Amino acid sequence: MTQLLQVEHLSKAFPGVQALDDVSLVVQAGEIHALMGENGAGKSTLVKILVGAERKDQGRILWRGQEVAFNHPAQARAAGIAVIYQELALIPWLSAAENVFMGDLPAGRKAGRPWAEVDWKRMYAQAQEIFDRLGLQVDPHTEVWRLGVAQRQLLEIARALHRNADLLIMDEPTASLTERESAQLFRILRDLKSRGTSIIYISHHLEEVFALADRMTVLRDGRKVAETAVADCTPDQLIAWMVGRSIQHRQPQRRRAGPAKAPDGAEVLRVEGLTREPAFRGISFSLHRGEILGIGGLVGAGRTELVRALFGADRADSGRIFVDGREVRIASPREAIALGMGLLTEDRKGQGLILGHSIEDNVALPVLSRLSRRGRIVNARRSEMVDQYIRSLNIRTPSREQAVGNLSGGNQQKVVLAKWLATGARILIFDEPTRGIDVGAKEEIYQLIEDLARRGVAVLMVSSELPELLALSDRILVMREGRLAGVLGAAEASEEKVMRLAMGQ
Amino acid sequence: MTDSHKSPLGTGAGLGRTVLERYSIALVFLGFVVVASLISPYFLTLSNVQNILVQVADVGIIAIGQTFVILTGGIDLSVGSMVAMISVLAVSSQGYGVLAEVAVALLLGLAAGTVNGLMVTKGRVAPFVATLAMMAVAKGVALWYTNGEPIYGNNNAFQWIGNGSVLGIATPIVLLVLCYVLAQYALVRTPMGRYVLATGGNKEAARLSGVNVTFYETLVYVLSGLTTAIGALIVSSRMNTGSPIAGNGYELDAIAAVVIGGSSLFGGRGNFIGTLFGVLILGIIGNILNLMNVSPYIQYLARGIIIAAAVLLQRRDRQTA
Amino acid sequence: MTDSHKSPLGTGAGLGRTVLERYSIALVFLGFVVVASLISPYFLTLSNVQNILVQVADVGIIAIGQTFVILTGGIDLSVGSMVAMISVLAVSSQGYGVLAEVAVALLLGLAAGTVNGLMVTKGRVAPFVATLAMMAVAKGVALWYTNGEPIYGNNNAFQWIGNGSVLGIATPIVLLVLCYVLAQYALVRTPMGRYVLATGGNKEAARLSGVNVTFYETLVYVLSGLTTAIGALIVSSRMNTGSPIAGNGYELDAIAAVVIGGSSLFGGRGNFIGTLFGVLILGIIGNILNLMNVSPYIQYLARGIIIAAAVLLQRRDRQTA
Amino acid sequence: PGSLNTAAAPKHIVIGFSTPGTDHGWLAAIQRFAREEAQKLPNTTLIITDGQNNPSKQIGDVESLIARKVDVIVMLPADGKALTPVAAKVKAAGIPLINLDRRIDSQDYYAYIGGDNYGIGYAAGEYIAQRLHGKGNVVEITGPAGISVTNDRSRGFADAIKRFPGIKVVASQPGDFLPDKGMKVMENILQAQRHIDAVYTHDDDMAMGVIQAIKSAHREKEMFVTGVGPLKRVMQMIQNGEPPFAATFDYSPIMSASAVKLAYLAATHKGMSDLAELEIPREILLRASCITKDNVAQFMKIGF
Ligand SMILES: Nc1ncnc2c1ncn2[C@@H]1O[C@H](COP(=O)(O)OP(=O)(O)OP(=O)(O)O)[C@@H](O)[C@H]1O
Ligand SMILES: Nc1ncnc2c1ncn2[C@@H]1O[C@H](COP(=O)(O)OP(=O)(O)OP(=O)(O)O)[C@@H](O)[C@H]1O
Ligand SMILES: [Mg+2]
Ligand SMILES: [Mg+2]
Repeated sequence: MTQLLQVEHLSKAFPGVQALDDVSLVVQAGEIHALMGENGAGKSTLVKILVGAERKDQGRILWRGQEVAFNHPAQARAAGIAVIYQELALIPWLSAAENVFMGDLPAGRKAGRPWAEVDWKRMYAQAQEIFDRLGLQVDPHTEVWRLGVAQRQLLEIARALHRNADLLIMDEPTASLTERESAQLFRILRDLKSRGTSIIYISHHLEEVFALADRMTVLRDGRKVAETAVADCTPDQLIAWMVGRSIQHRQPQRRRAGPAKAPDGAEVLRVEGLTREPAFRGISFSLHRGEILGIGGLVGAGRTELVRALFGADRADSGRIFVDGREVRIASPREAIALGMGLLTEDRKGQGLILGHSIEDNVALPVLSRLSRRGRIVNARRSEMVDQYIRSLNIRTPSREQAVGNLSGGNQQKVVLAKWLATGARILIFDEPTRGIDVGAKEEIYQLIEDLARRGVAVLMVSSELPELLALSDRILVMREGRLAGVLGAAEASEEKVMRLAMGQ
Repeated sequence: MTDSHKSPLGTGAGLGRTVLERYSIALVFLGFVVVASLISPYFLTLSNVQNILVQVADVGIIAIGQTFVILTGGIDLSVGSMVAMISVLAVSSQGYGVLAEVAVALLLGLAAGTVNGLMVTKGRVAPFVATLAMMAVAKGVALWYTNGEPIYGNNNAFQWIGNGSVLGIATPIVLLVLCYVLAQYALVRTPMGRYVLATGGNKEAARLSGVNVTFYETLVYVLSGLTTAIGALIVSSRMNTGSPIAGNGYELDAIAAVVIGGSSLFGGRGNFIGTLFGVLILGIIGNILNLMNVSPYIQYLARGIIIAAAVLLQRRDRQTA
Repeated sequence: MTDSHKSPLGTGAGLGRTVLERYSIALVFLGFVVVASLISPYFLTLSNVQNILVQVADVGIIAIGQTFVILTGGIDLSVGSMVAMISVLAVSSQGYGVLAEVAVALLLGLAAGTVNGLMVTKGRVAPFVATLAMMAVAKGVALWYTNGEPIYGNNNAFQWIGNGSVLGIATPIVLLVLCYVLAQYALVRTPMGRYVLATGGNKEAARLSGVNVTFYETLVYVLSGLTTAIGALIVSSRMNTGSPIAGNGYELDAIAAVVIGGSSLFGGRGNFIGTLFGVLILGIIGNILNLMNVSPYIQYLARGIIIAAAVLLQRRDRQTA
Repeated sequence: PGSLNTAAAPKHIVIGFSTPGTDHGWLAAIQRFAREEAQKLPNTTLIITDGQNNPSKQIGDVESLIARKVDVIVMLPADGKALTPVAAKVKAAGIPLINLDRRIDSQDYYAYIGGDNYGIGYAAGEYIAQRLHGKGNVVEITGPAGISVTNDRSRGFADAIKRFPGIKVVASQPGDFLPDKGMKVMENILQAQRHIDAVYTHDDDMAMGVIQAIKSAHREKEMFVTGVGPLKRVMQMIQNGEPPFAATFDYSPIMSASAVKLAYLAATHKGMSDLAELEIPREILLRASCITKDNVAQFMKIGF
């Protein structure tokens, strides 16, 4: 095998953070190389430096044996490197197809001249082709703002695939995908590999890495701690490298075994015939004190829309909602919060966080009035609360004053979590709570959710990760095409049963 | 973007679709025309329609550059003062012939636009401040060069730009239509237009996708300088004067037209058909108030209320700038 | 927001931190003071410093409301015309005593601000257009009510606002300081301030966090109306006249001060200390150019160049508005 | 003998000149004439400030001049009433104030010199009415709404034509002293008015745009235009009999030169040598002469 990419002694510091510290790695032609590490270990930073989206402090990068220093992502692309960024980099007001081809829109006649027209026909046709290959059921003309997070993620993948690159870098491509889409993606990646394409693959799903990758590099706190063939490594060993101590890796174990019908706690939330066309219709269920109710389904099944409507973020067309047995009208998130509800959104960048603001401001936002005395924010109380969450969720940051936009993806997710934990809501709705969260932290978050339930909080959890859905839920609602396809008790639920309901077989 | 759940606007690839999306402003425009022609019998005469089109030509063309700038999320406050600067410097070069006048105008516009663009992209100065500075500088140059006094034209060829005609249609109207066709084509048909929209829609995403955002963000200010130069040529030629106070307040008119036309001041959304309707609506308001001889005091009131109404009448979800 | 990876600004909780973050504009300001006092021996005299502070008081206070509006990502173009409207209507009520004048001013400001706010939030009109309409309407009301003639004041108590003093300090200066202290306090120490910032930073995220974004977005325009009323009282009192042309161009000065002070026109970033420095820098530029006897034409040039320089000299990563 | 004895001027004189703005043709000429005059005066510095058409900015300017301790201040107010309080401050600082053109509303001036805006309007009204033999359609293009210049010129005009019931003002619209705005407004009016006999404009500079609109419509034979200036260019057209310009009225910015000269005399405690008085007169009101083809030659030298 030939060495396609060599990274030598790469270092990069941000104010207060040594993101990369003397990292070296080699990617062979035609291999799938996994890049592993905890949240904030420096994986995304490494990727950005490779393609010239971020400047390095020190080190060399060799591409096909030649030293390169890309100043701009366009140069990396021209050299044959395609990237899927972790933070979805799409332009909301342009069409899906245009986003796929952004940066090198195909010119038709008079190509090369500034007034040459975009070859729309070819562009839409090619986009459609890639979408089909990926199983992305989206009209290429659709503007991106209309798409859900999972669809956007697939769109990012489509964008990287069409480039026919020699090196494909994927930063957590499956974070928002359900197993079906992931499986589709893996087929494509194996196919690409067999045709000689190299892939750098970043993921917090260890199973994926062991199933897919040939070799891996492990980062911890910006330093390389291991580079090995996947075959020579076990999950436990990998985790030990990542977190710096050894903990047991296990598939999330089934923790609960409640019966399907009558959970013990009092009913806190009941939904009857909730409908919002075209996303979902006739949804009825109830949620009890101390219960964890999972919602499963395929991408686009309407789960996100359902919980948004429940929370008053969107208006429902019809249906009734009861809290503590009393019927309520929830016209805005404010009213939902007043009723003791909280919603962790799946789109953390667009809806969950104010990226330019500090961790402190973000976490304290929903509880400011509680942190105030006589109309004045008690700074000490606020700082103490925020620091406590930074510690307990292990948010990697130089200080609580860091802008959340500067945090790694996983740490951003933890900030959103902290924000909703701080509200002390009685009904917590989590939409994909562990998206982009590393193994160690995931375990902690599961613990946290269970603790919440134990303390009597009613939890509604949308998740595309079947193991986590199965492990945590007392009951699982499965949605298909906007309808309730079925309810499974923890005892009877299995991956296969959920998938069946979700796919309508 | 905080408003990611609002509906998109006018970035449509197909023209048909764009017209449909612009439906509401077109309807508002038609409403204006109907009301105006009911109010004044002179309004819908051929000569008055020509008159309106000629009158809006300068601001209309300047609004094209402004639209490009606003599509990237910027703003160009300097266009009004630039009209004054270009007007006096172009006319003062009339001794070298009409081509020299045109060349001076275009070069000045391009130069000032380039400075604006570089201040914004390389200097990282907020567009508002960068072009505010240019506004003061251009005004200073115009006044200082002329000592505050106008330069009268003596070149008949030059007058053709503002007062001549092509196949019976007044030259400013021809220029106006030509510029709009070109701009809309560039926006919806060429990569350049899509990249400008992308830059305004999400600069970081565009950059990561390999769009040279620095280039396109600079380019829009250069284009604004260019269209301002054309606008300045039209006014100067129409007055046959290089006036250091020409273009007073044009920046506000141009920006208002763009925003009334549905473009978002946050960038990424908008098109030229909307801007053109915005320009026409503003032109009609001025025309009809003059035709009706409305008292100047009431004119201010009326203009304010009409502008608010024009925008309120448009489909609601449009308005998020 | 495309600039999500830029460092945050002025959202700091602690005052110490805020001052540090504003370091660069404070430095630029100090630079100006040093240069100005070297250039002109009159600059650093007590009377001239008082003079500058009194002169900037009206725009300075108006810039507070403007800052609030800009923090939410909006803009208020109507403040200049509102000064005119409030000026004539307040002074015309002088027959009922100074309290009536003050009450009329404040009520008018609040009312006009409320209309602006509701147009933006309930009417979904772009802030630029909504306040542009109000700009025309307010000017129309001022002219129409007075028939274009100023109303001369005859109430001595009223003059105290602009020309009196408290413990030896001119009243406008006292008001200026008071308003800034209150505003900065509200911004960094009260939930209201944080909600305003959050609304500007990411409206959807703020809404989903339970912030009543409609309320706060309306509120900032109301506050802008209020500070404009205070500014209008100061000008009118200083002129002892209700003038329908008072406040001409204040909107541009106020917005410029806010942006020079480091607030982003996209919302979510900024603070009042920056705005105050912006106001003072603009005030010093005008003052020193006058003291130095620079020709008015060159003053335009100089002002433009100095504004650009002031912003270029600030730490770079600040400039993304 | 010259009007002014400059032989023994020992002291250095600083004259502050506060203008309401400098960007418009007439105001631009005001500052030019003032500057030219100051250059002729011995040991004299002239400081010109620009109020940017904003009375409160101008108050600040005057305060700056007081702080600068100038010897004498010439003030052309943006608005006479609005600048009245600051005139009191000038007086309190012991600085003589020469009030130029727009009157302040108190006695706090040392001397006043200015044109007669009401008189201009009145004279224009009479001229137009007489030339039309008391019958015809007249259009008025005014200055910006809300300033005293516009109000006075309109009122004088209205009062003059009141006596001629056959004169109809068919349109009165603001051109804001801007040539391009004047042109556009006139173009619109021409659309609505099928027959116009005369156009009374408040300003020569703006009138240049107005006549451009008339010429483009090929209606220059139908009507005549009057202005206020006198702009040299306008006087040339009057002299050459180029339609449609028929007359303009003297409101020459050269009055600023006189004001500077008065300021110099005030600062040096002198009188006008052509008068017997020890000090300069308190008030000088300039004549609103009508400039037509007949007398245009003699006005050429005060044109701008
Ligand atoms: N622009 C920036 N400014 C300051 N710090 C930054 C910036 N970008 C990244 N960092 C910091 O650098 C470190 C590495 O971040 P990086 O995004 O590379 O982590 P990661 O390994 O991709 O984590 P995750 O799995 O959560 O995505 C983090 O501590 C992060 O906070
Ligand atoms: N604005 C829209 N226009 C058209 N279709 C939409 C729009 N918004 C959502 N949809 C569709 O509505 C359905 C429900 O989407 P939603 O995001 O709620 O699904 P989900 O189950 O949460 O899946 P995921 O979030 O994993 O994508 C999807 O089919 C989606 O494509
Ligand atoms: Mg990452
Ligand atoms: Mg979802």
